[in-house]
Amino acid sequence: MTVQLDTPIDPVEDRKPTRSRRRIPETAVLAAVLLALAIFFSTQSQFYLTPNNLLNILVSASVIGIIAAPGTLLLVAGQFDLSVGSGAAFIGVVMAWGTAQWGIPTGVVLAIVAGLLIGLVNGVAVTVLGINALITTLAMLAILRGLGQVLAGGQTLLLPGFNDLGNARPFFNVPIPVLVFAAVVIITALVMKFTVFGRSMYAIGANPIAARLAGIRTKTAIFGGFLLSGAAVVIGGLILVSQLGAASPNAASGLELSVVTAVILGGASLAGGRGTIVGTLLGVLILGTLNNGLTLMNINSFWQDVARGVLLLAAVGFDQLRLRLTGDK
Amino acid sequence: MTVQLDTPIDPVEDRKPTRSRRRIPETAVLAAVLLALAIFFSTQSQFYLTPNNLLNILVSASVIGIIAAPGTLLLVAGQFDLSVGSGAAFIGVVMAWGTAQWGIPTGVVLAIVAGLLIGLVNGVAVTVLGINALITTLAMLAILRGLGQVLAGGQTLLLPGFNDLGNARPFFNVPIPVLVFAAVVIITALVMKFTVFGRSMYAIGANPIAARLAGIRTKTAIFGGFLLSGAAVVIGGLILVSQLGAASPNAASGLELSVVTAVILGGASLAGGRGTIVGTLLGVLILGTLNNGLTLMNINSFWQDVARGVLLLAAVGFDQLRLRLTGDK
Amino acid sequence: MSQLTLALRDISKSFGGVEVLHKVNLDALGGEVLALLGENGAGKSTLVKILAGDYVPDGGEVIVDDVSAPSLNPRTARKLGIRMIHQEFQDAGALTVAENISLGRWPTTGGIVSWRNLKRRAVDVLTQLGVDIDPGALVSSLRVGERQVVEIARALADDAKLLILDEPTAALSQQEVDRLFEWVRRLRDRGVCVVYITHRLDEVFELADRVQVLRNGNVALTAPTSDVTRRQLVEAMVGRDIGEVSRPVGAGAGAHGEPMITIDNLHVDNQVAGLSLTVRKGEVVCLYGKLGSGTTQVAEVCFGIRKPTGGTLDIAGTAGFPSAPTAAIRRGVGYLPPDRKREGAFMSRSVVENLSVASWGKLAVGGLFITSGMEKTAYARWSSKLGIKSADPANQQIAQLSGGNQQKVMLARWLERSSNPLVLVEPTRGVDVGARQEIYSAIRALAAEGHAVLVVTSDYEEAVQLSDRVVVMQRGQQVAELDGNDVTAQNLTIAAGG
Amino acid sequence: TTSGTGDTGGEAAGDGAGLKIGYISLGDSIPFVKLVSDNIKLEVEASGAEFFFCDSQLDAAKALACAQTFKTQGVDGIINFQVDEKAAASICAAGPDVPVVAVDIHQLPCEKVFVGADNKTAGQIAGEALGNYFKDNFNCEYDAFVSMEQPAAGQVNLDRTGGAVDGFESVCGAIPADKKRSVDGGGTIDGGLTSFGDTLTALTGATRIAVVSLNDDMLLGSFAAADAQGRSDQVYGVAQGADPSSFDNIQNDPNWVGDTAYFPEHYGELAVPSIIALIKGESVPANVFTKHVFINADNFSEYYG
Ligand SMILES: Nc1ncnc2c1ncn2[C@@H]1O[C@H](COP(=O)(O)OP(=O)(O)OP(=O)(O)O)[C@@H](O)[C@H]1O
Ligand SMILES: Nc1ncnc2c1ncn2[C@@H]1O[C@H](COP(=O)(O)OP(=O)(O)OP(=O)(O)O)[C@@H](O)[C@H]1O
Ligand SMILES: [Mg+2]
Ligand SMILES: [Mg+2]
Repeated sequence: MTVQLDTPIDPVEDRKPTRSRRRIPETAVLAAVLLALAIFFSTQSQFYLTPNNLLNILVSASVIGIIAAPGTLLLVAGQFDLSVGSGAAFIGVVMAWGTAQWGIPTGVVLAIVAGLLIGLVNGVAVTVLGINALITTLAMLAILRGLGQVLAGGQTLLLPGFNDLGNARPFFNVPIPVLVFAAVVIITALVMKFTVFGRSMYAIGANPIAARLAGIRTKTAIFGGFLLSGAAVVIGGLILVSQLGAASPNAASGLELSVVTAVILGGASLAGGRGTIVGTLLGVLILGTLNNGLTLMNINSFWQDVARGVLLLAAVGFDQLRLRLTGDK
Repeated sequence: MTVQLDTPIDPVEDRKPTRSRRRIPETAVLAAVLLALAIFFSTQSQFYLTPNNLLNILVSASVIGIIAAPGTLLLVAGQFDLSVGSGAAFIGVVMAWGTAQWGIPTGVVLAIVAGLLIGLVNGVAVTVLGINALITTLAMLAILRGLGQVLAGGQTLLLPGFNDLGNARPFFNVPIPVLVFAAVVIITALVMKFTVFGRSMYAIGANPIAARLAGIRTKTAIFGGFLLSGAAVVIGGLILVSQLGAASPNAASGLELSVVTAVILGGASLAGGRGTIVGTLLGVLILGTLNNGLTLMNINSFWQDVARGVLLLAAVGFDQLRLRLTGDK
Repeated sequence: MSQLTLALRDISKSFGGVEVLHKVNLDALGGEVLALLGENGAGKSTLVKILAGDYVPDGGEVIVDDVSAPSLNPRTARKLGIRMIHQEFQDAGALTVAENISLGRWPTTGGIVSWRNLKRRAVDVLTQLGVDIDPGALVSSLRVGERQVVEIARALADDAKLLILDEPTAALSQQEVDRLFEWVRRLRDRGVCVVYITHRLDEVFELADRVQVLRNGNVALTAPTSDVTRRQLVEAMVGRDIGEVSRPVGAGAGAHGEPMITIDNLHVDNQVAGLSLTVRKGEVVCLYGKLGSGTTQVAEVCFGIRKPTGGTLDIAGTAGFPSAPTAAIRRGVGYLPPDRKREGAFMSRSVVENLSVASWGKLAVGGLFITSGMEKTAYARWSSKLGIKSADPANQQIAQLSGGNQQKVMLARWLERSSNPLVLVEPTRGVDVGARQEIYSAIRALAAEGHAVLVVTSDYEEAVQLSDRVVVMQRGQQVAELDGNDVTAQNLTIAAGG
Repeated sequence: TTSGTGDTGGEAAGDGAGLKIGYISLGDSIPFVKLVSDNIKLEVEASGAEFFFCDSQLDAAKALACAQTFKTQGVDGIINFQVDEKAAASICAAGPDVPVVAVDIHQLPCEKVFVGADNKTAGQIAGEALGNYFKDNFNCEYDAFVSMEQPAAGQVNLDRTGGAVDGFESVCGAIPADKKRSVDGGGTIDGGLTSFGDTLTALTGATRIAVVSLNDDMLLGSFAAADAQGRSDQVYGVAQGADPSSFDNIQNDPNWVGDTAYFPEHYGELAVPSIIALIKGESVPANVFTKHVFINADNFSEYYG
């Protein structure tokens, strides 16, 4: 039972008084990294700091961000959902396919049902059947990719007349995806901090046995987490399909890895019990800024891969440095 | 500290007595799953059970299997290496590029150096800098993919005259990759079971803090794990490039996920401390058989994805069933 | 407040075909403290886990208020007002002290978790327990004793009707024990039923109204405390007579060998201020002090886990602080950590592996190759000496041993390595009376063979029964050094500040 | 090298001075695309224009972000080589209101000029050539017909491999369902190796196997698989692209029947003058096709000397 995944090989670290740790919170370091990146890119490209570009970053980050919110909740409880990428594509295909037959409202209803079904199946497999979340959701990833292809006949399906969700700018010229992103982040942050459900997820992640013995309905809570992830996939999938006006069963490939990267970059621990939405938000924005900034700098896409990797390492390494400096090692 | 990742939301599992568990070992169930798949596929295709096809399965599985061996060792210690896929492609490119300039021997030397460097960098980042293994190796994945592309100029490089490693059949008509696969599996199994290093990896995974206090050089051991992973990537990458007679920087994409799936399917725990090479071997063979059998059945590739996912779930679900039946739940 | 009556009837429970409880009865009545005693592995924890709905019994009945409750689980048990402090901590290290205290029953207003109330509740209960623990600190940053206090605080912060305490005092200082007892008595007087498991017999007479002894999964004795003597209890537990509390034969006598640990003017942050101490070959020195007095830090410095801020250390003639555990081990030091679960045991690994892990390098052929046969040999060397009970040591996970047996394996780990000097922190934590004597004799025997042993303990009787010499610490200061006949329970408690 | 492309006779170097030209790549990790990208970059820079690059990595959503970025950067014209024809409308709407040259994949409604291959036609040429080979040598008798595909490439996949099937059928007649296999090789050389290797097993006993492939990499992988099973003389294939990695096989391997060349390394010479002309408001033809030439051992030196 005394196991941790990504842990301190060095026990001394754990004895550091919490106080000194909290003096520079993890999120402050991430914010500093984000700021440093922003300053760097603004010296490299005159366009980086324009309001339009910053909005672009937010828009591009919104689908990842929306899905990363319940992703954080799940990881905090020691669970994963790797089916989100193919899930979002599948939702899009269901929406376009349903719309083609019965119109937009039915399409949306079908998409919602599909998303909740995904959450349900993942949840049942993990909590009722007791199958490892990684295997469950990797299997689901393959299944949904395949089903999406089958439903779409391997083609991209057009979805006309459903552009507003992805493109309308109802307030202050801010596009709906960004507003939804903000809303999801705020709601999830509140849920995680101020609800029994949210706190239960932390407790489950920190020690599933203790949580169960404390009378927490661990299975129900985790089930809820997968359902929320399914719900976020619906929102993300619909935004994506609305932005593109078309649904491709190949869309959003690799999204699951971006989500996991953002969440972990944001300070959540694979071993559960640690992580915040603010951290994840910063993680999402750092990744978004990296992609955008490197493109603005006109860098060859191969070198972009290299730069992305190096900067990711640097960001986390910087955080480790903070731990050493503030810790009394 | 009392945390487990993919574990028992239901602690009852932990209480199940060892004895009755061992009556049906995990690996026996996996072997049964493999057998069931084999029987199923042999009823579906007359070619499945032919010696040639079985060899095919082994050959196709060999690169994954060779890399999954140290992958098991790492996971048992609670660590990951997700850079193996792009690593293998990169090794191939280095080999082809080096060979084009200075001939095969130099190419091989360069490939070996590159692989050990990969292991070294991963190891340093994880043990010295203390960066989470998942982030480190995800970053490395991007870096190596990018560097491979740069080195190959985005093209597939031909590698003539280096076919033997991948294709020669020195004994009993068995191709070298299968022999290497067998050797790596046997050696790793022995290392894990009968060496202080192997045992240390289990101990580190089970409780990193206790391991350190028991005098195990945890960092050195984990470092060694990453180096071995780098070495396996060299072998896998060279076999791949030899089989193909060409090196593509895009090769082996997704290999890391296949490896993780096989290892976890084989019974290793993401939380470390549990897992065997025999289990991993069965996991690799189950995945290989699935791919091969579904192709033999001439199933549409979309439905293949679906079937792969469903069968993966079924295999793990079956194992859970065993736990319930034998456990005194 | 309504009282709760729980009864267990003919309870049996098996693990892997081995029955560990045989038709056991137990009555828990409101307004009474029931002490549950027994040797390590007798089945005490298993029995109370059934009471708390954690384990499902294989046979028998759980009767709640005269009604059979067939499906008791942690949740329903909780609803009934059953609270349990587990022998193996079940806390959430990644969360704060305050949250651990309210784990599973966060104070809410209108469905919203109130962090203010959460904190207030924590501050309240911690002050009442008289401990200085920051409610905002992460539990993983606490020392083992502090974690024990948090576990207790969790159970006390709640209005329990049945409170089960499984060896709650194993890691506590006398002062904390006193406060705990005060609280327990108050709860009892309010009608709460308390089931109390301990290996400390004086606690039984201090606290319990009734006592029940388990031996090998059977009830060996049930009686009002006033009707039994210590001797009867011990006999019921162990099945034989055990000698009186006494100073070890030959303690402090004669000249000892050369110094193996020499600490001079040690400072560690603000936790240890100017400690000096020498442990020689053939000598057992106890470093005695209450929780938080700095004794553990001294041990950690000797083992290279903690960096000192001043002073010198000499180990076996080589000066210098070890930089890491590996360095300390190379210099011969063996270290038994205070927190078995976190720092000692590999819970998912086998018993023999846990025992031999520190000696792999020694046991292995060429320092590299090892078989489980070699590990079994190592196990065999210690199992009978220390009385380790394991059904299948080569395959059984150590998690499946009783707490006391786990502790013996931890100790054997360093005995097997024949480390010299040995630094043992709370070596008999959770060990039963009989086995404790076995461990003491084993340690004395090692000393007689020329080992130097430093025992860090918060148990004055341990100091009395084990040491040649005792150094007493209080609030980081060295306050007394006692030897010979001056080592008495009374002198020790006075020196340590009550 | 000899140009296999029509000379558009358009703008000369230097004409792009002061212009900003954005280019959305389909995914530089694909060898074919990389050649296109390199040539476009070369030509843009040679023209004196400023080059803005954005890689959409086979993902329409990323292409959308590219278009938005180009809007921010104020490009004067876009060369768009983005994966999904059906997402084009949204991408057009997200980008700046500037002329667009589509490469290989239509980008309606904002596409002013289409440059490059007609994937379907190119596929047909390859399929037809393979059909002719079978007709000439085996009287159109074959044991199996395998199409090596990459469903993840969407429409491009359907057009290229669909065209190849059509082309083959136009010579040898409809392919019976029990002889036909569509195999997902993931578009990569190792994907081709594994999936074709398994397919070969399923085709035990077949000695004349026709293979059409979406690209060179998967056919390279397929041939390697056949080699490994000692069946390289039973497999006859055509691919599309004529990437440098296929040159050796085209010239020396009799079973590698040939390749439809797209001359990706000349795409820039067509696309860049078009976009510059469009930006300057000059009129240009709506379609600038590359020649689709079937390259085999006989005519190889004519095109790649
Ligand atoms: N999960 C388990 N699996 C197998 N055996 C177990 C398990 N838990 C306990 N046992 C066995 O049941 C017996 C009783 O254990 P229990 O923990 O109840 O003892 P205890 O009386 O609490 O001892 P201690 O004083 O050492 O805490 C022991 O032999 C132990 O090895
Ligand atoms: N009646 C007795 N017969 C035999 N031995 C006894 C008796 N009473 C006490 N002892 C011995 O004295 C030791 C201390 O007894 P005591 O009851 O004080 O233990 P304790 O309070 O549980 O120990 P501690 O408080 O030090 O943990 C026991 O370990 C036991 O060996
Ligand atoms: Mg117990
Ligand atoms: Mg006592």
